[in-house]
Amino acid sequence: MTWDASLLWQFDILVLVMMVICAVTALALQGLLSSAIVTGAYSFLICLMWTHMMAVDVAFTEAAVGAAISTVIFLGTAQYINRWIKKDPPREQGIKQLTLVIGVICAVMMLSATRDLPDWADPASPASTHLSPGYIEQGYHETATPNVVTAVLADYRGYDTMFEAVVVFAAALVVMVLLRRTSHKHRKVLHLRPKREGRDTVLRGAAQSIIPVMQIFALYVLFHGHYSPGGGFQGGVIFGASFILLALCYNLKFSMNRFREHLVLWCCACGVLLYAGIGAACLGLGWNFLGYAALADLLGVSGKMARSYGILAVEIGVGITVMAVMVSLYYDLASGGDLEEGL
Amino acid sequence: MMDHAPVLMIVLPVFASLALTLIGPLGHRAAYGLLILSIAGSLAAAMATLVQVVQAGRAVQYRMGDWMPPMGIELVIDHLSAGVLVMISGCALLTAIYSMHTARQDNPDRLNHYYALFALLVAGLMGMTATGDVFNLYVLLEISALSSYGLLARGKGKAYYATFRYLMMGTIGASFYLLGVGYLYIMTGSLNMADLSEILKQPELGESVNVRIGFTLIILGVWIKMALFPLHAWMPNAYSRAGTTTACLIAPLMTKVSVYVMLRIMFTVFSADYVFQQIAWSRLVIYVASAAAVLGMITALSQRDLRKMLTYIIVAEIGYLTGGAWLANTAGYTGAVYHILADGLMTLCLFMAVGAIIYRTGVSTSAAMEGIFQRMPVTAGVFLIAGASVVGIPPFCGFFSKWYLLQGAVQAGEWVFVASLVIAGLVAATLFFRLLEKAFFGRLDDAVLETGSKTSHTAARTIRWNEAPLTMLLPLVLTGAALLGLGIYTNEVVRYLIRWSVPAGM
Amino acid sequence: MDDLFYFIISKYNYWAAIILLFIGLYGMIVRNNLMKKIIGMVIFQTAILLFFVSIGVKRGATVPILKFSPDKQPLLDAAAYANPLPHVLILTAIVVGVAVLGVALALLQKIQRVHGTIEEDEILEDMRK
Amino acid sequence: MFSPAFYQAAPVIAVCASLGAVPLIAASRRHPNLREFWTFAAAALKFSMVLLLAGWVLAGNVVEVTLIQVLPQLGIRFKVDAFGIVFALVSSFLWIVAAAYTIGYMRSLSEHAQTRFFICFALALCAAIGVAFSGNLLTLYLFYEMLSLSTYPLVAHHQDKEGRGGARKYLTFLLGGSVGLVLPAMIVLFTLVGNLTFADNIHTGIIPPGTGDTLVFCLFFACLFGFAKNGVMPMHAWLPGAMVAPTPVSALLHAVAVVKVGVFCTTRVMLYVFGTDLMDALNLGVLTAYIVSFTIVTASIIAMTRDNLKARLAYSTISQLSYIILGVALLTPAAVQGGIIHIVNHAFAKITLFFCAGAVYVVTRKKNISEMGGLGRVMPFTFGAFALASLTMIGAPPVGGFITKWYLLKGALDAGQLAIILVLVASTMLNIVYFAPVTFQAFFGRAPDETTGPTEIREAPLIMVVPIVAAALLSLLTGIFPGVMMQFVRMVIP
Repeated sequence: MTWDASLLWQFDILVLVMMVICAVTALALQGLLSSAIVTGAYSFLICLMWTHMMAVDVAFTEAAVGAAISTVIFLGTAQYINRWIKKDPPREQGIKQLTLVIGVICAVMMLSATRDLPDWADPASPASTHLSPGYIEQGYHETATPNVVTAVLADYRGYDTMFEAVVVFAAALVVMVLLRRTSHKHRKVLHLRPKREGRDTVLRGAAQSIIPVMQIFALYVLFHGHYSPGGGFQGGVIFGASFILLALCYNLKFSMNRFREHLVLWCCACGVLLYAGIGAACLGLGWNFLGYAALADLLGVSGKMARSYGILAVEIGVGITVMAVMVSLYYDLASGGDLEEGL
Repeated sequence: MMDHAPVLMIVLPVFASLALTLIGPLGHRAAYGLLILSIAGSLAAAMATLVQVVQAGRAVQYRMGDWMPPMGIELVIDHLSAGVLVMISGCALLTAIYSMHTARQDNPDRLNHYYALFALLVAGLMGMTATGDVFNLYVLLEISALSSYGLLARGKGKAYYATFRYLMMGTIGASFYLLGVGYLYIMTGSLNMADLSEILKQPELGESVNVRIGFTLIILGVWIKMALFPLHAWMPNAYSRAGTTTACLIAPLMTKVSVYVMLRIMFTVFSADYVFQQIAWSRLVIYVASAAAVLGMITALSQRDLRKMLTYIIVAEIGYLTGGAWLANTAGYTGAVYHILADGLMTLCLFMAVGAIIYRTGVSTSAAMEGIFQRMPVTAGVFLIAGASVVGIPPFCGFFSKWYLLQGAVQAGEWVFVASLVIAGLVAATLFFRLLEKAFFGRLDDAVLETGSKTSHTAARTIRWNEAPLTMLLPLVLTGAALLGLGIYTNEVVRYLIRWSVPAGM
Repeated sequence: MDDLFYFIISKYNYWAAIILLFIGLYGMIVRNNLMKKIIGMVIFQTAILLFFVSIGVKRGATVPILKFSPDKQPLLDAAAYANPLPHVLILTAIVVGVAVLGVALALLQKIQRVHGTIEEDEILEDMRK
Repeated sequence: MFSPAFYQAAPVIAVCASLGAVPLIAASRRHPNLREFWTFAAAALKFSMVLLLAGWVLAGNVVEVTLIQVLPQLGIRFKVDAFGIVFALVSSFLWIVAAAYTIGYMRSLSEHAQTRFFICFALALCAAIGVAFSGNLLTLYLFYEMLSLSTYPLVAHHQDKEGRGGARKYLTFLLGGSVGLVLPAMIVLFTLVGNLTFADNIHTGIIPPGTGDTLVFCLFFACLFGFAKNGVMPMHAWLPGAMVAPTPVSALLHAVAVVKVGVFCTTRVMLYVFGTDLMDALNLGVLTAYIVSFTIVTASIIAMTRDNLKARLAYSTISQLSYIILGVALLTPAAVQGGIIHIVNHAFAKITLFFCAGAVYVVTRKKNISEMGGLGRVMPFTFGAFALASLTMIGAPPVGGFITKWYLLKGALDAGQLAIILVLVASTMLNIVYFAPVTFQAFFGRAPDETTGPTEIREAPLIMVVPIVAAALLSLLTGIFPGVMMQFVRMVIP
């Protein structure tokens, strides 16, 4: 039993302890704004953890989605709710203790059961030996995509990914249907959102210089997903974040003039449509759904290159959808649905 | 096209929902037509698959992107899932036709977004039923869950909090499922159901405590999603506060599909002897199920609000289904699977009838039933049929599922379950009898009472005929007919569909 | 001693995941404030994701992006790369998570509008009225 | 004279005749005469079918048809044998009589919702014949439930408070018995035996040998009390309550169709599922005999205390029904024959009695016996028929009831049950005590108040008198020529 020091366990344990602390704090704090911030910190810590676990794509996504977007929509919501929570009422206490006890028991059981789990980072564990070698060894020959994660995501398990795009699309739709409902009486609305006169120029200048870079970087992440960490999600989220930044530094109207609501919704649908359309096209060409190899004769390339191009195309679709959905979520949640004024 | 039917029945609604979002304000007629068209297409595809499966006598497989499982994702449609798929798309189609008036009533604005979510929900449920991959099942579970949150939250003001609780419980359930999948993955390294069951046959995995934890987590998650008795608290408010169309769509299908998932996990991923020999819970689960059946019905009896009453009836029916599945014999399994189809239809029928009554009377308490036989005879008739089916009166399908369940319970010697089934049946009889009595006698206010005997001969009340519109009546009558048809052709259903899917080791 | 050390080293990830899981679950079920419930939900989900990613780690393996030898040949040694499959699943799960989060927050805003509070007990009182 | 294939179809036609009439009746609800015509047509068709089948069965054949296979080894199955024919003949014939009477009654009282009334009437008859011809327990159960449901609107016809109370009690007892007791028993039986087809003779039964005694006991009593229509105490309470229904309903359904269906089901199960051998071996027969004897006596005593005529008739029905079960339970050939033949005798007599009660009500709006003094002098036919019918109840010659009593006593002697003989004698005395005064009052008593003197009270309308007299004469004929029916009975048990 030798231990490979390449995994800095001291570092891991440090981060994990900090994560636990963050989690407890986020739940314990009385102020909702602060607990939202702490949750963001928690996300960043888990990004560190994942980077260190060689899961760069995941860390990338978590950084963009979990740390950035989640925090922003948390803060956006915090404008419309009571920011300070009151102590839990006494009647809850009994249930609290009961839940606590049950939870602790289950936790102890599961903790003790980890004894039989395969050792962490054990190359001989079934998970590492059963399927994944197949992906790593054949993936390049079959899809010409060095980034195995991208290959698996968009091709081997492309069906999952399509529905993943559908999930975010559905989320945007639900949020819109919920908040943008025309006929509701604004009873007991809290408007804690700041007035936007006299925005300081520093922010605007920063935005002006950062946003173009962000967008170019987003496109790079999207199109270079075959060879480097990244892909549809990450690119899409970053691109969407650029618009959110615009709205933050100027104001909601400013960014909505550049990216109107119905266009946003249209993009949400179009991205998924692109993805599913490609799948259906393959089906029309006599292959199975999402069998990109069908595109080979269409594009006049070999089967594996066709798959590579197919991956790129669906990644673009995912990118468009995710970008639009993030923007749409921000628009609706940060403005409380009236699209008057954002965070 | 024929061999692409498995995927078509899932993606057609997806395309429909996209189109519904894109075409924007083409008016509700277009949206309505588009929705019906897509779901009818998916029903046709499901029928085609069913025919394929029955003719071939084995499961139909469809490889996504031409990847060999377990590397890629595959759809596996066997006799069990084919039947459930037809049930889902059929119920969805009927609801879609039914929704013409009620959907517009509940959604003055954004009707086509509402319909888009409707289609997404159907797609999610179909996908859950058709898939052969445990993680893919999770994704589709979330799709159906998300769209159902959206649909349910379209209800009246109190619906928001109810939906929030549903969201919390639903997320817990789904996450438990996901964690369970994680445990299975770490122990086996696979996600494909067939592959998993192959690997799980190894004896050392059979003993492994972590596999057991995985199984427990998955089953627990599914139980939360299907609102088994102690975990059902989220359901009644969420369903009873929803709009009529939403209730008609979600109430019959969500819980039934969760039950289907439970059967899949129990008997396809794991095996009968793993579940019943190595996990020795059956007795306990059957007690829980019996409690669910009895308490659910009794709570239903104590409800004023019609929809809430029906929701508690669902809780009881879930008890029937769970008990049947855990009886560990063929009759019980047959009863459970047959009851998935039967109860789907019954619940749909009841919710549609109640929806029609509420649509006409505007009252949602049981007072709405008064004098229904005179005012809405057709609706009342169908309601009577559905009620008789729930009580278990031949020749409606409810009787036969109860027949199989009781037979299984007697064979397994589970007298508690027998008793609970009988008691639940009696309570249900009381419940529907009270409603139908109201419907038959109307209000007997004192003006009639004190002159009761004299007026009795000329008591012909002239209540005006006020039947529901045709688009609501047609699906209603069709469902009622389906209840009868399914009952009469029980033997065929059992012989051509259910017998094939009885797991080995029973 | 060395065994114990090795045992801790080879399991602490799972422990952290399970502890976080139950912290999140506790927040979801017990906290009275709906916002706190949502935060608990986020923690709960990320704990599961952490568990999944821990599955994919391999000692001495690097990120699952193929390296190329000078003559443009990819080096295809499975042991050299981390297991990509959990990463894919988690990508999906993260996005699902943010979708659910968005819906939950939207509901939260509506609840504030309708009931004027996001404390569970006050909402229940408001509904009883 | 017809091909056997025809006889295969005949029972189906007989059952579905009234079913087919339902849409026609519903369609012609605007034209009462047409509507009544359909009723009669269906009744005639049904009766002729049953008559043909009777001839065919008499020739020694048994018709067996399986319609649809709803479950493996279990289908909707018809079987026409002598036992079924006896009941089918009675009920299908009495439908015609009752239909005529009903029309008179409903029209002269201008009742509401007559169409619904006739529809449910037809459905109920369909169910009754279905029970008579059913070939296995499932079919029996199916039609039994159908009868319960289709008679509910009839009992609740008036849609007033007491109607609701009576109907509620009615359905509670019937559904409670069938869903709560018979259904589980049936399923246990199915798991024991593997099918539910009735045995071919009354001896063997279908219960496999070696079944636990306790289980058999439970099953048996589940069936005895589960078929609550048979009015065995304590499951009798619905019967008086259901008398709120219009008199034709009480007449046909609660004197003939419903209660007889209950008794028929009980005896069918006793004879063709458990079989006399098994009942003998476990002494189930004796036990049942004592249970029903208790019912007989108690019901008769209660009947004496009732002043409302229909209520008194109801309690007499309860006790008379138990005669039938008593006969079968004694298990000796003579007793069984007596029991079965009493189905016929009691049917004719009791329908006459109810018709008379209805006629009196139509003419005088009087329900209580104490008010009926002197009516016999103005309504001679009605009360003459009443007297004749009450003789049957009492069991005096020359009417049919005498035959019953004779066979029952003979059977009891064969069985050596002296207690039972005492019960029979006692109940006869009681019958005299509570039937004789009615007739006496009517003919010799004086009207309570002369204001509504006999002057303006006439005999009931013709369309009611004719059925009354017909039914009364029939009950006389069954007494004088018992052979007609007895030959069927002898085919059941020689």
